[in-house]
Amino acid sequence: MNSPESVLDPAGPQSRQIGGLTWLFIWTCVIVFFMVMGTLVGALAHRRKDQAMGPSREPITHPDPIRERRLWTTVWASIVLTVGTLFTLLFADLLSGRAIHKVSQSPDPLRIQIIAHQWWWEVHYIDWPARFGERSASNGITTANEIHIPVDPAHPVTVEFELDSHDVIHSFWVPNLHGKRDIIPGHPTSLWLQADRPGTYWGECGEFCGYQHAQMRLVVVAEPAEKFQSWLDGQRQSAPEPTGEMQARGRDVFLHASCAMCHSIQGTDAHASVGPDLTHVASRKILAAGAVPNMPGHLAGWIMDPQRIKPGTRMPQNNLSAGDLRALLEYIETLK
Amino acid sequence: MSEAILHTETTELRAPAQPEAVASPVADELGPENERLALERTWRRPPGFLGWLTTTDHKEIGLRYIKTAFGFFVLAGILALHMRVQLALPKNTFLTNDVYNQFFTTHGTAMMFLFAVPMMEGMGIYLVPLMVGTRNVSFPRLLNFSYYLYLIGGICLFTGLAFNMGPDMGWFAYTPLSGPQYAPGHRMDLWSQMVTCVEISGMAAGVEIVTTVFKQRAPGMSLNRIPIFVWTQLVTSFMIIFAMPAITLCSTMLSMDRLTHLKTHFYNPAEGGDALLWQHLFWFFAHPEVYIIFIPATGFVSDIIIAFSRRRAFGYTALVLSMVATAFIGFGVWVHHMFATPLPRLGQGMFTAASLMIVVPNGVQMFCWLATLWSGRRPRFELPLVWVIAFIVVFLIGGLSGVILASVSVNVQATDTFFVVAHLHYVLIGGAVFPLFGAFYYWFPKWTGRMLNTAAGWWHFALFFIGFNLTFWPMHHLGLRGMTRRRYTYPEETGWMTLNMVATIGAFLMAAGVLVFIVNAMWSRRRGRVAGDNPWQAGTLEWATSSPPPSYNFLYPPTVRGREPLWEPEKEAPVIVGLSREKRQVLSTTVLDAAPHHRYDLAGESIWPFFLAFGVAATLMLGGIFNPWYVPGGIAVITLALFGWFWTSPALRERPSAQPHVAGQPRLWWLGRRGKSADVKSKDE
Amino acid sequence: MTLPAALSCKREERSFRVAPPFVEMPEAIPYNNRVRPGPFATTTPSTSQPVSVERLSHEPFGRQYLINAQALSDGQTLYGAFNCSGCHANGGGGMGPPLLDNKWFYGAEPEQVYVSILEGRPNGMPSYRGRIPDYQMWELVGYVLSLSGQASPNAAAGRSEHMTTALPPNSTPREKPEVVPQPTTGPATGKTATQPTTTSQPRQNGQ
Amino acid sequence: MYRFSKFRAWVGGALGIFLPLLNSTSLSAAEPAGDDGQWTMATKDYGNVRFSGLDQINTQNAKSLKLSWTFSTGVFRGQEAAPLVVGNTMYVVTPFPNYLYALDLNKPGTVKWKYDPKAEAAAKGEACCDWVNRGAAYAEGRIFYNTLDANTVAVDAASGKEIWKTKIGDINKGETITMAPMTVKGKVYVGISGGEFGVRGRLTCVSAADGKILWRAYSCGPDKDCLIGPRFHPFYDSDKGTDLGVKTWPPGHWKIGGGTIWGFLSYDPETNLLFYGMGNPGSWNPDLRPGDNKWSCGCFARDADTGEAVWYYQWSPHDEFDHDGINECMLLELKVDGPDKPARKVLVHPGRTGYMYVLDRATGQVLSADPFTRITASKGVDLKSGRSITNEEKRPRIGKVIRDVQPASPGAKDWQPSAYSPRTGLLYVPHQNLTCDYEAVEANYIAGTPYLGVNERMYAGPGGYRGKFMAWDPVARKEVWGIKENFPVWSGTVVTAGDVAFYGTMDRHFKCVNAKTGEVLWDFETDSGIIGQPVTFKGPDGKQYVAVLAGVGGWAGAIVAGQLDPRDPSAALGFVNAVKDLPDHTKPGDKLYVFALP
Amino acid sequence: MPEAVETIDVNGRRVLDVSGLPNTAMDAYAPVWWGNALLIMIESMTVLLVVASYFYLRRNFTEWPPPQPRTIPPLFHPVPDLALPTIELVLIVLSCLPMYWTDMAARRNDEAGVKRGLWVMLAIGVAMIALRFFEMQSSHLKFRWDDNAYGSIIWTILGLHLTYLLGAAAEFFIMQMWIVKHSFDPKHGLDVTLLGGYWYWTAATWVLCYGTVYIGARF
Repeated sequence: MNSPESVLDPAGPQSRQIGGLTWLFIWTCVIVFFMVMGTLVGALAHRRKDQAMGPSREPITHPDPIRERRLWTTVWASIVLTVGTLFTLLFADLLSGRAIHKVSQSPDPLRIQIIAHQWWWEVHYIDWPARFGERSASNGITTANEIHIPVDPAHPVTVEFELDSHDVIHSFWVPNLHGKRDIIPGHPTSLWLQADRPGTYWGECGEFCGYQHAQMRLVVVAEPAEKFQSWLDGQRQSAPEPTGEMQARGRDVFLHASCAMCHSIQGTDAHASVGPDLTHVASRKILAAGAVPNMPGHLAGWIMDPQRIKPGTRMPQNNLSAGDLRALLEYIETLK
Repeated sequence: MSEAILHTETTELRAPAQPEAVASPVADELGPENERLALERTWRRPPGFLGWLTTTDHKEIGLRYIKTAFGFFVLAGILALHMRVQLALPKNTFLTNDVYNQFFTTHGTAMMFLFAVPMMEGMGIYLVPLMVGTRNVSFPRLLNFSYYLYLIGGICLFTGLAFNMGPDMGWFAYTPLSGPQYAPGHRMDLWSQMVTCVEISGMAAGVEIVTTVFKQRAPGMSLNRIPIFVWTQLVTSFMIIFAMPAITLCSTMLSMDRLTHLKTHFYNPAEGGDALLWQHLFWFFAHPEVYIIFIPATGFVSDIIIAFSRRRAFGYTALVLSMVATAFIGFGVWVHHMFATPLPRLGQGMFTAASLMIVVPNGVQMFCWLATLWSGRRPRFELPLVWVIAFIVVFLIGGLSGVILASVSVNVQATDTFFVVAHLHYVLIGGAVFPLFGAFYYWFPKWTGRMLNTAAGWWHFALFFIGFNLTFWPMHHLGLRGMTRRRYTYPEETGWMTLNMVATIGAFLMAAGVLVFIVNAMWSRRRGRVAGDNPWQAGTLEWATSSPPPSYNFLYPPTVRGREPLWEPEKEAPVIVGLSREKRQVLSTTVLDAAPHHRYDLAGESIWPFFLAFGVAATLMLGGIFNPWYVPGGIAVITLALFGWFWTSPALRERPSAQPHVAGQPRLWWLGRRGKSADVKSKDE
Repeated sequence: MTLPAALSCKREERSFRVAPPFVEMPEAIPYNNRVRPGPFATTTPSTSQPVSVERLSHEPFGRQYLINAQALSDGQTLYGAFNCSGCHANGGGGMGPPLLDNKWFYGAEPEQVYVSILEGRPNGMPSYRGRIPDYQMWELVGYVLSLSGQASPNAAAGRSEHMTTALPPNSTPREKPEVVPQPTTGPATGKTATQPTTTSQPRQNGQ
Repeated sequence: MYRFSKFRAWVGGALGIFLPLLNSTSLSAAEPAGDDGQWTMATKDYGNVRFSGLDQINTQNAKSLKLSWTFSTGVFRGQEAAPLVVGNTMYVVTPFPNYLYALDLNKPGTVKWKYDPKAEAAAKGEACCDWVNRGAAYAEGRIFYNTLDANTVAVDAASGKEIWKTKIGDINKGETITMAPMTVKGKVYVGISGGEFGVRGRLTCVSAADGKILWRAYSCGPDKDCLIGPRFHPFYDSDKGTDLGVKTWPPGHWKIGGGTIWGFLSYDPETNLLFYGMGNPGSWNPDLRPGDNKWSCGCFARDADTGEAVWYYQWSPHDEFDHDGINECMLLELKVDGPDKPARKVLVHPGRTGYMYVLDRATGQVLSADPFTRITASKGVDLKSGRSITNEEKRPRIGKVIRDVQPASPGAKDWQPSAYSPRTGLLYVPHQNLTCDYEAVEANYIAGTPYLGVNERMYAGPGGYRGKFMAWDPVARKEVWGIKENFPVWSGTVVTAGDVAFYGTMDRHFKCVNAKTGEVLWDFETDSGIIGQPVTFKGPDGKQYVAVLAGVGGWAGAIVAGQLDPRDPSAALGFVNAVKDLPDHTKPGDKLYVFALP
Repeated sequence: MPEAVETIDVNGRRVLDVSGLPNTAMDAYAPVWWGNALLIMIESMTVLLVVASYFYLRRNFTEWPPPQPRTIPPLFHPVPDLALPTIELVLIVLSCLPMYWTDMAARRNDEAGVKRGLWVMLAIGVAMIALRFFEMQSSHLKFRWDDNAYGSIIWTILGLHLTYLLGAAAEFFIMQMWIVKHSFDPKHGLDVTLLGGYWYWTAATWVLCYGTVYIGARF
């Protein structure tokens, strides 16, 4: 019953705040629950000593006023207790909201633009602290469904996600790191988070968005700054030139079949942007927004019959000859 | 329209006014038996299919509401079972994503719009006139109309599903996903028109109940003596009146956005529309909707607790005021459904506070129930009470998870996950279905004259209670572990399988429980133990008449001297005489004190309401789905029906009835009777 | 009320997967048009295309798309994604001819439109052979025809979540298609004058 | 007076080119020193001034202008070309299929020969805004012009024989050519069109002798490709740095970055510099290309021999509304510093952005930038940083219609060239008053298909008129007079020493106006709307003639030329909405009109 | 004043004899009044929500109303024409007077007065509908409903109010028919007073809608 994506397994200051708050709420609720249950059992089972409360079935139309007053005192006390508890909870919520807001402010964040599509995540790194390289438009990277963020206890890096959607409402959610943020067309928004321990955190689309809402996942890889740096540098490279004949043929297949109508690979003539950028597709952990792991066999299945894996996805079925498919796979494997 | 009838009536109406002859105590020589026969003739609905179609009897229509709503409950439940099977295993292929989407949308829609609200309305329609001691609701034809509109709406939804036209964008149909571009075909059109139909019907029922409660209470039943269930219905009806315009408006806007030739831009962000407008309007309706469902259920709870603890309610005023407070605050918390959307933080804080505040009146209610139980006589564990106790347990969990969700920070983690699914089922099943089953066991004898089988009832309870908790408790965990709602599949590595499997097993237990109940009800209505008038020795007026009640409800409508009239030590409250036996006449009282004010003639059977319901539904369905040019034609039909309705509604002053009843039933009575008796063969013959 | 519902089966069907058979595209056919969108092609891989014969089995091949809401909606998406809208705008035309009207240079039968997309046309329409899977081409055909009201108005796409442009396909009056020759260089009046003419008698209609 | 003839074609390029050029430079400074009466390049002169020294037609007699003869080209598409007059021959380039006619002026209108470059028909689908051609250039007895399918041809002026044909671009990638080439010293400079297709803009220098490509200067990409070297000294800091053509784009995007060159080039023989503007960056939708998108939408000064960049100024960094920077750069000497100070060598550019830029020709410093039309798209030009100030309220966003953006995509003024009269000291600027609703949408790059990502609908700005012919005083920096026209004034203009200016309208009027007062002296109704460039020349009979091609089309007239459907306001990239009623006013045309005094 | 009498009947039961009570009631004493009032509440809620939507959508525009690019020449700040709606406003406000007289006549059981009043009101209702027909043209409103969200919401507001007018006119008509065909009776007297309430409400709603659509657009 171990689950990798849990709200109660926080990995960043924001989610830790929320996690703590959640526990506070849960325990308060547990206590309240048992108090009420105790009262309920008492109400049903306690012995009625009073004369007027005897075993008769006669209805009580004029209850004993003294008893009533005593009961009222209890009820009032409970109400006061309830209100007090609620105020405490409200206060705790406001405090944690403020705390989250505070840790979310950073003058020099790693800014990542996320464009949610039916049904995948387009990821652009648009700005970053200076130490991760020159800050220019051309130094940014474009990837899909996989976000790498640095973990640096010495100089924590706050990540600002700029969220937008160009089709329907999606919701960006990485349970281990922060709560959801709905991405509503016409209402671009942003979300700040931070990871303070390395790990691989799964994310989901939180708002129902159509046929493949279920398979619109993303993965956030939090890694030490050096690793992140090398990942970033790697992603900044163009795709390598094919080395063998097979790979060259694979690239030809990519460029000349329908692939290049939707996908781009930096360094080649494919610049389409309907589908994910595939320049470094082989370095990613998942395919098709988490529908299948990124392994050659799955990749082949995905290319040939995506509608079986993810019915309704925009990726069309293809039918490549065995040789072409093999060549294509071999080429794609080089796109680290 | 029958010329003959109109003609004769015209001449008669022009006759000089005479003092009206009514049954007076002096004229009542034959006593109750004569009264009974006369009332029977006046109030019984005409026989045959037309009689069935045109009935205005609140009991008949109320029961129809209940049965229909229960039918939709079962259908929607079957859809839920399919969904649970699909989710039992990761990467399951039992349902395709398309079918799954249609199923969960139809499930949610049917449960919210076709089951929960109409069920509560049905209970109110059946019980409120009885509880306030009158013979029928104020506008009986409106009742007929609202039922058929509801029925047609519901049938359309499920017919659509059967024909691959089930809505598939979730029961809150967020735009732009439900808009013209992303929801091709007519699936969402059908949904929004269905919603409009059902909500119009709901508003009609709301008007009905408010007027009945305000104007037709038994003399002496001042506002502070109204049974709590009637209060809940009153408050609910007001909520309906204020909340439902929002959904009819926003679903109409959605239809207009989608509809050929109209294609407006309310939700098109490019042309200045706003997807958030939908959310605001929808939740402005849909949050109060939860209370529309829940508050009547608290009425069941209160009345059952009162009956079983055998004492008058502890904190009657507190109960009523907290209910009213809930209703008010319920209109101010809709934004907590939208905490994850980009809204200003300050606003979110205020809505958090409001959402937490709503705990207070609910807490007060809970304390009052507990205090009533505590200070009443030791209760016998009959099934109604057992369900209510289960309600307290389950609803408390739902309420507390609601407290968790009221916090913005926690909400953004938990919203749109299975945690919310768990919460809303705990609140809605716990808060409404548990009391409802209690109410079924409690009032079944009133409806049928027979008790439900207790052994089967216990099985039902055990299966349902255990099944319910097995199904929905794990969902809290699933939600916190990242399982978002509305997903038709999930990968294995998420580790969600075990809990899902448990939930699926629970769902089948619940289904088995419901099955037991259905069998029990079928069996008991004919073969159950005969109940007698008041099997629970309860104190409210519905138990003052026979079980099941006669068509005229009370031979002599009661007056009231206290809050639990049947428990009042002074049993000798006077009964009412002097209402016309020949017309469907009821006593109208004043709003606050329920002092007798005047006699009020109710309308009789007519085909026009059905015709109108059909016209409205056809206009909405054809004009709102296929082509707006159907609308003018539909309006013509609607106008015609309204004219017919108006033309045949009763005049206040009618010709004195010289003879006790009209000889010979006019051939075209169904075009509209003025509430006069038809010549129906009485039972004795 | 059940009547429209009964009619809905085909319209509302959502079938995403194209059933086999796959057909080998005969590469021997010479291109009608040397403009082929996408990266420059030196060789053509031997792709074969999933063909949509059995996608829906109610109507004859090719016409099934005109009555299926999902196919028409997909067609709308593809029309934008493959830049059809760049030349034909939202039906009003631009670099390419308008698609809203009743004039068709190469025929308005679904098969003819299909060939236009597949092979291109000599006056600038590129050939999408091998670039777009066959069934998606048919979806495009359906959408393109729906622009002039040729598709079932109940299945055709409604307004998109964009700027108001032309009437959406579900509101477009059904045009009667008419095949007209393309006015390559001739005047709009129909007179085809390709020979240069000179007048030395000045016609004075100004001052 | 230097006069070309086929017998003297052997005279070297340098000499042959220089003389008209000397004319223009001297003209711009002082009294017109007469005119040879020829029209050897579309721009008339290297300075893009379009001033003719002929003065037979003047404000007094203009009203009696009569149609002299006409010629029908047989190509009913947008006629944007300027006819060339060399000696006794007039050369007319038609829209696709880009026929070149040589007409004998001795026997008015007779065809000497016709040359058909056999341009590829498929190019028609790759041309954004009709199949236009903006004219040819003459040098050394050869006519140079570009065909739509991205070839440059050299045709023997006498015989009509093709001398060479060089492929400049690939229509498979959406590369076409509509511009008129310019020849300087034995070199032919050719740009490329296709900013709507995400091509990589460049200026190609072709040897006039044999058609060999000498160098290419790209408008985006690494400095090496853009021929940016040690000589490059832009005035403003934002243009300094290495490889800005790469760094101001998202990775790899410069390969499809646009910055095409399809307007008129200017040349300053004193400094041997070429000046030209670059078009819009690839994909109209600005969201897809964060950054300044160098070197698109700007102006380069390059060495005419080597192509080395000398300075650069960007009219609209990170262009948001397809405000191409290709409008002509007029090389003038103006007393911008004050009446007492010496005249300064400036470059005047009536920008699509709606500002009249006056730049120092040597450094690229912006001396002034004044709005000459209503502007909501930006809030002015910051002279300190040289950047235009964005109006955040009108910033395009995906999925949101931004309303009332003026100037619309065709800009306050599009390609239609202005003229300058040194006699009046005024600029004559045909332009339009269009605003638009603009919605960015997702765009997909597929080579050979449009790369736009915008829904647009244009409409007339406040006032309701869509076009204007305006006289602008570049020294006083204000409008002197203006004539409002119902439709955009999409034709070029010419001003003469007779103090008259000519322009045509899309609703078929060819007008002659008093250059000083703006009074309309003469108005002739043609067969079709006019979007061409009027020229004036001295015929073999010594009379002054005025010629213009009438045939509506181009972007503005696409609704007529392409028979587009006015029900779709976004047709023709949104222009159709602005000129929905154009089909009621004109039909396509193919005619050359030549006028003269009786 | 008749009232219910508590007495003992012949069978010796305590009874409340209500036979002396009238069987007519006016205003809030009548159940129908409540039905009418509640329906008006529902509709008021609808109108308020539509108006709220109007202002909500307004936030999405920098100019309101936005420029109208469809016409030639295009319109900038194309506020809807004031003339017709103002006539409507004056007419509907003034018409409350004859409605009031009719209302009073009904209370007096003055059949002739009611008839006269209903004819006038029917004429006014039809006139309002006719005016609305001319008003609901793109040439007056400057926008079609499918131009943008502004067009959609103003058409919806006007259309919604039109349905109220249609309903009122239909009621005037049927009421008049009844009174002509049969005779006046207290039930229909009550109906006429309720119709009066409805009409006042319709007028008030128009003031709100007018203020929103016509005046609101000018600020």
